[in-house]
Amino acid sequence: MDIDLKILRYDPESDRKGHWEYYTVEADPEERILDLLHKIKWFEDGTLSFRRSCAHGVCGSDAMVINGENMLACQVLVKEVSNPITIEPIRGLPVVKDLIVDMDPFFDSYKKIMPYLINENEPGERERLQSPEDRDKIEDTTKCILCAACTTSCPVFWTADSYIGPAAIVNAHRFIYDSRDEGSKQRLEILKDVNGAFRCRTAFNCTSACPRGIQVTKAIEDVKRETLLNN
Amino acid sequence: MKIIKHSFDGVIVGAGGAGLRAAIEAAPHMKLAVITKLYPTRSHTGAAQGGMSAALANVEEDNWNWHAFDTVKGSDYLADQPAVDILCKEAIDAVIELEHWGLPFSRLENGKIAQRRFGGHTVKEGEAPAFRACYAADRTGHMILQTLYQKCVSMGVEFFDEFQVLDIKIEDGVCKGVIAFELSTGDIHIFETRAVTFATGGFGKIFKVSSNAHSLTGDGPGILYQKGIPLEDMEFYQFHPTGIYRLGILLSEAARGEGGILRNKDGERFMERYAPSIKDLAPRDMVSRAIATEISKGNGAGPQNDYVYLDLTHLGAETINKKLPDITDFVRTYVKIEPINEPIPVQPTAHYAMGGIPTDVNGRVLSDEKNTILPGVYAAGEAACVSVHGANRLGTNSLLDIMVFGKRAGQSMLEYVSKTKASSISDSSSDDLVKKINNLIEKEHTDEFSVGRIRNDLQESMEKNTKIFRTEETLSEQTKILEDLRERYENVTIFDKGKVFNTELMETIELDYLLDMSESTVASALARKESRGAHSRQDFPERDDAEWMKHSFAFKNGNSATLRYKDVELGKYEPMERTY
Amino acid sequence: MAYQKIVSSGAVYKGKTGMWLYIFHRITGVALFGYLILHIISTALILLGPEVYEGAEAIYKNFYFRIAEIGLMAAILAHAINGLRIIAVDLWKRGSEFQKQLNIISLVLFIAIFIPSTYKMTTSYFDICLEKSQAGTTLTDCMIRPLPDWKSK
Amino acid sequence: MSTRTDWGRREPPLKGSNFELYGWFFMRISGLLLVLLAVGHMFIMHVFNDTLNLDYEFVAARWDTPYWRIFDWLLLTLSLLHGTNGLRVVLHDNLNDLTIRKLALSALYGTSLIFFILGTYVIIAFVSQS
Ligand SMILES: Cc1cc2nc3c(=O)[nH]c(=O)nc-3n(C[C@H](O)[C@H](O)[C@H](O)COP(=O)(O)OP(=O)(O)OC[C@H]3O[C@@H](n4cnc5c(N)ncnc54)[C@H](O)[C@@H]3O)c2cc1C
Ligand code: HEM
Ligand code: SF4
Ligand code: F3S
Ligand code: FES
Repeated sequence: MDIDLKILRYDPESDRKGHWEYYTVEADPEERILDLLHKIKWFEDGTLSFRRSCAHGVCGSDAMVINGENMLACQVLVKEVSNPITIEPIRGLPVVKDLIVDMDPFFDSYKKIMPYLINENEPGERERLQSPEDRDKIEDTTKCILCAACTTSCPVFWTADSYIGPAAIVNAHRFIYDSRDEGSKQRLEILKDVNGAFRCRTAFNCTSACPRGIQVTKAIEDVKRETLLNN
Repeated sequence: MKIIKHSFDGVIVGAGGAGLRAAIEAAPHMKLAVITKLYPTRSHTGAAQGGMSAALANVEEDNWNWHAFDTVKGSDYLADQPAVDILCKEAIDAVIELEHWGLPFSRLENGKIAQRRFGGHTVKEGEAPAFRACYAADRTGHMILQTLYQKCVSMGVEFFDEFQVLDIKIEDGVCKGVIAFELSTGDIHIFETRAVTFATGGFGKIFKVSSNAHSLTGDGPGILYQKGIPLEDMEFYQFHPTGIYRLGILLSEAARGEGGILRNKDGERFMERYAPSIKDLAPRDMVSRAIATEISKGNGAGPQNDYVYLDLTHLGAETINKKLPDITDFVRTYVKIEPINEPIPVQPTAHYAMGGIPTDVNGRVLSDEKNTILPGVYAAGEAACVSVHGANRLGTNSLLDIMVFGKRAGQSMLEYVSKTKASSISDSSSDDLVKKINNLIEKEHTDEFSVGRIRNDLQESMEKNTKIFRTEETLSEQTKILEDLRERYENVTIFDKGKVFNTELMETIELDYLLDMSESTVASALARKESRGAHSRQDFPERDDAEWMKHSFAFKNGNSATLRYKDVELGKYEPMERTY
Repeated sequence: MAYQKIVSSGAVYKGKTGMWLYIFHRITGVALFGYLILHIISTALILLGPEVYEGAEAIYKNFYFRIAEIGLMAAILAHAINGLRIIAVDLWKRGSEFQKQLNIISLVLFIAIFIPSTYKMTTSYFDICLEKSQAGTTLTDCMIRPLPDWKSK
Repeated sequence: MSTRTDWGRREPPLKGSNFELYGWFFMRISGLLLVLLAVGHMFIMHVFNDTLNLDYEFVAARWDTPYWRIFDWLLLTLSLLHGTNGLRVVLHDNLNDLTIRKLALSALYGTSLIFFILGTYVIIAFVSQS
C-alpha cells in the first residue's frame, strides 16, 4: 500500500528556515515508521537524516514527533498511525539537521543529578544484599533509555529550556529509591533548585510519551513529596 | 573540511560494554579519550537481554570449573582453554563489581543476585541445566550499559560522542593515532595517541535478518583488516534460534531458560529428538540447526512453512510479566499477539560474531598467526576474538567477555602507556581519508550505485548463501556475488553533499567494512572443510579434529582473503563428541 | 555552528488532557490576577464616598456585564476545582495513578456547580430588572438596555 | 577484587535554597484557603446576593463587623501572594532572557506591592459616611 509522508526538513547549510517535504513510499501495514524513513533514505533521497541504531525500541536514538506526538520511529507500525504521516524533530532542543537535534543539553541535565550509585561503605567481597521488595521500588525508573521523548514533550521544557526535565528526574528517582544508595539528600538538594522538579506542572505529556511505559509523572511526584517531607 | 588535532595517552574506540569497562580501568591514570559514533547509552550492549554468567552459586552448588567445561564444550573445542579459564574464574568478580557500582540485578528472597538457567550451561559437567546466569529481568545488557556509563560519568571520563573513527595510523609497526569524523560538523579530528583499544562491537548487518543494530558494521575489524591485520575465526558466526519471524528482533534464550518450549507446526516439542537431555536448552548452534532442519523437512509453520513457535503460554502471566517483560512487549508491539496466550512465530536470526580481531588474553592485538603483538593496539568485546567462544558462544558469555576482557584491555593499555613515551603524528596523516571522502562527495549521484542498493544485495545474498547451512556451492556462488558487489562499490555514489550529519557518507564507508567482513567470512568458511559449532558444511557434516583443530587467520588480499592457521590451545578438557 | 532552536512547523503537539488543563489553568490564573487588580481599584473608590463608588458601579449594571460576571464565576470555579485536582495529584501519594478519574471528577464537579449558579445569576438579573422597570418591559428590553437607575427613583 | 576508594564520587554537600519548594507548597496551601475565601466571596457576592444590589450601604454594612474586614484582608493578601507567585512562575517559564526576566519580575513585584498597600489601606481606613 502507498503511504504518504510529510517530513519537516532543515539543513543549516542550505535551508535555514526549514520546509515540509512530501514523499510517497510503498509499505506493508506491519512495517515500522523507521523502515519507511530508511526506504526514503536508501532508495529515494539520501540526504534525509535521522538517528537510529537498534530498530526495536531499546537504544533511544529515534524519538521524533509522529503525527503530533513523541514516539520512537522504530516502535510504531504503519497500521497504527493514520495516513498521511507527519514527522518532525522533537521539540525544545536545537535542531541540527532534519530530524536530528542537539542532545547535549539533555545529557547535561542528566549528568547534573549525579546519576551513579553513591555509597562510601566498603561493600566487601560479595554483593550488597537487597530484598526483592526494595528492588521493585526502582523497577520502573531503571528502564529509562534516555531517549528524551518525555523531556521534549513537556510544555514547560518547550518554553523554559533551563528546566532539568522529566528524564533527569526519572534517573534521580532511580537512585533516590535504591536501598543501596546514600546520595539521595544531595540529589533532592539539586532537584529543589528553580530549574528542578518543582517546575513540573503535572502536564502528563511525559508519561504518555515514554516509550518504555515508565510512570514518569509519578516518579516526579514522588520526588516532590520526598523533598517536602525531608525538609 | 576543518582538521583538528588532539593529543591523548590513550584512545578507546567504542563505548559499548567493552569500551566503557576498559575506560573505567584506564581513565584514572592517564589522559584518555573515548570515541563513539553513537551516544554511549545507544550502544548495542543495551539490547542484550538474558543475563551474564558467573558461578556465584546463589541458587545451587556451582563452580567456575563447570562453567569452563560448558564453555569449552559449547565452543566445540575450538576455544583456547587457558583463556576460558580466565573468563570463568574472573566472572565472579566481574558480576560483584557491577553490583557494587549499582547494577540493579533481580534478587532472590534472601537478597542475593538472582540466577537463571541458560542454554548449554550445566552443573557437574553436563548433569543438568545450571542456574548460572545473573540477570536483571530481561534487560541485563541495558542495566550493564547504564551502570558502566554511570560509573564513567562519576569518574569524569572524557567522551567524544558521535565521532566516527575511520582510520588508524600505524608507523613502523607502532600505533600513532586514530582519525575520526565529527558527525555534527563534518570536521576531521586527528587523535595523537600511543594506545588504541577497539571495542566497536559486532557486524551482524552483513545478514538481512539479524538481531544486531544498524550501527553494527564491523568498523574496528574493518579498519585493522585494511591495514593488513588478520581476522580470526571469521567462519564462525552465530545464529540465534529465536528471532521474531522476519524482523530478527531477539527473544532471549532466557525465555527457554524460564521454561519456554519450541514447537513445530504440529505442536511437537522437536528438541526432544535433537538434544534428549537438555532439550530446548541445548547450545544455540544445535537449536538453530534443528529449526532449520524442521523447516526444510516441511515441519515449519505458517503459509510458507518457514518458522516455528516459541511457546510460553504454560508459564503463566506472573512469570512472564516479572521475568520476561521486555521481550514479551516486543512481541506485542511488533507481532501484535499476546504471548501469554499464544505461541510466538520465530526463526533463527544472525546474532553474534565469534570471530574478529585476534587478541591475546590481555587484549593485545596479534598481527599474525604466530602471536606477534602489534604494539599499542588493543581490542575487546565482540569486535575481538580472544578466543573464548571458539566455534559457538554460549548465551550470557558475551556480556561476561566484554567485562573480563574489556578490563584486561584497559589494564594493558595502562601498562603500555606507562612504559612508552608520547610520539607525535604528522598533520598530513588525515590526507588519505580527506581525499577518500572528497572523492565520494564529488562523484555525481547515480541510482544504480547507491549505498542502499548495494548493501541490500549484500545482505540478501549473505542471508541466502552463508546462513546456517553452507556448502562448497553456495559459498562459491557467494564469492562471485561479492566480487560483483565490490566492483559496484568501487563506483558507489552519494546524494548528500553536505557536511552536517552526513549519515549517507558514513553508511557508505561502513559498507566498505561490511564487504570486508563478508569477504573474510566467506573465504574462511569456504576453506574450512568440516562442520564445527556454528559453521555447518552440509558437504562435510562431521567435525574433523585431526585436520581442523585450529583457528583461521584471514589476511586481506584484494577482494578476498589469504588464510593461515594457528593451533588451538588445549587444556584439561579433552575434545569429545558434543551431545546433550 | 549557530543552531536554530526550533524549526517552526506550525503543527500543534497532540498533548493529552493534562497539557490542555495546564494551559487552561495558566490562562485562568493570569486572567484572575488581572481581574483582582481591577477589583482592588474599583473597591478603593469607596474611600471617595458613595457617589463616586456607585457611579463607577453603575457602569456594570447591564446585561453584557452579567455575561462577563458569569465568565468570571466560571473562571474562578474552574481554576479552583482544577487547582484542587492539581493539589490531589501533587500531595496524595497515589494521585498520579488516578489522573483520569480525577479529571472526570473535576469536570463533573464543575458542571454541577456551574449550571445552577449560572441559572441563578441569569434569572436573578431578569427578576430585578422586571421588578425595577416600568410595566411592559420585556426580557429583550432587559437584555439590550442598561438597567434603570432605581436608586434615584 | 581490587581495592578502590572511589565507590561513588561525592560532591561537596550542597546547600540549595528552599525557595522553590516553599513557593510550590505555598501555592497548594493558599489554594486550599482560597477555595474558602475566593470562591466563598464570589458566591456570596455574585450568586447568593446579586451584584445589582451591591451599593455603598451594602459594603459599609458588611465592613461594620471586623470579621468581614479580616476576611477580605486575608482574601486580598492571599490572592495577591498566590497570584504573584503564580505569575512569577509564568514569567520564569516564558522569558529565557535574564535581563528581560528580571525587569518583568520587578514590575510584577512592584505592582503587587502597590496594590497590597492600596487594598490594605482601603480595608483599614474605610469609615462609613452614611
Ligand atoms: C539482541 C541481543 C541480545 C543479546 N543478549 C545477550 C545476553 O543475554 N547475554 C550475553 O552475554 N550476550 C548477549 N548479547 C551479545 C552481547 O550483547 C554483545 O556481544 C556485546 O554487548 C558487545 O559489546 P561491545 O562492547 O563489544 O559492543 P557494542 O555494545 O556493540 O558497542 C560498540 C560501540 O562501538 C562504537 N563504534 C562502532 N564503530 C565505531 C566507529 N567507527 N567509531 C567510533 N565508535 C564506533 C559504537 O558507537 C558503540 O559504542 C546479545 C546481543 C544482542 C544483539
Ligand atoms: C480559588 C481557589 C484557588 C485554587 C484552589 C488555586 C490553586 C492553584 C494551584 C494549585 C496553582 C498551582 C498550579 C501548578 O503548580 O500547576 C495555582 C496557580 C495559579 N493561580 Fe491559583 N488557585 C486559586 C485561586 C486563584 C486566584 C484567585 C488567582 C488570582 C489572583 C490565582 C492565580 C493563579 C496563578 C496566576 C497561577 C499560576 C499559573 C501557572 O503556574 O500556570 N489563583 N492556583
Ligand atoms: S523516561 Fe521514558 S521517555 Fe524519558 S528518556 Fe527515559 S525512556 Fe525516554
Ligand atoms: S510533561 Fe512536563 S509538566 Fe511535568 S508531568 Fe511531565 S514533566
Ligand atoms: S532505533 Fe533504537 S530506539 Fe529506535
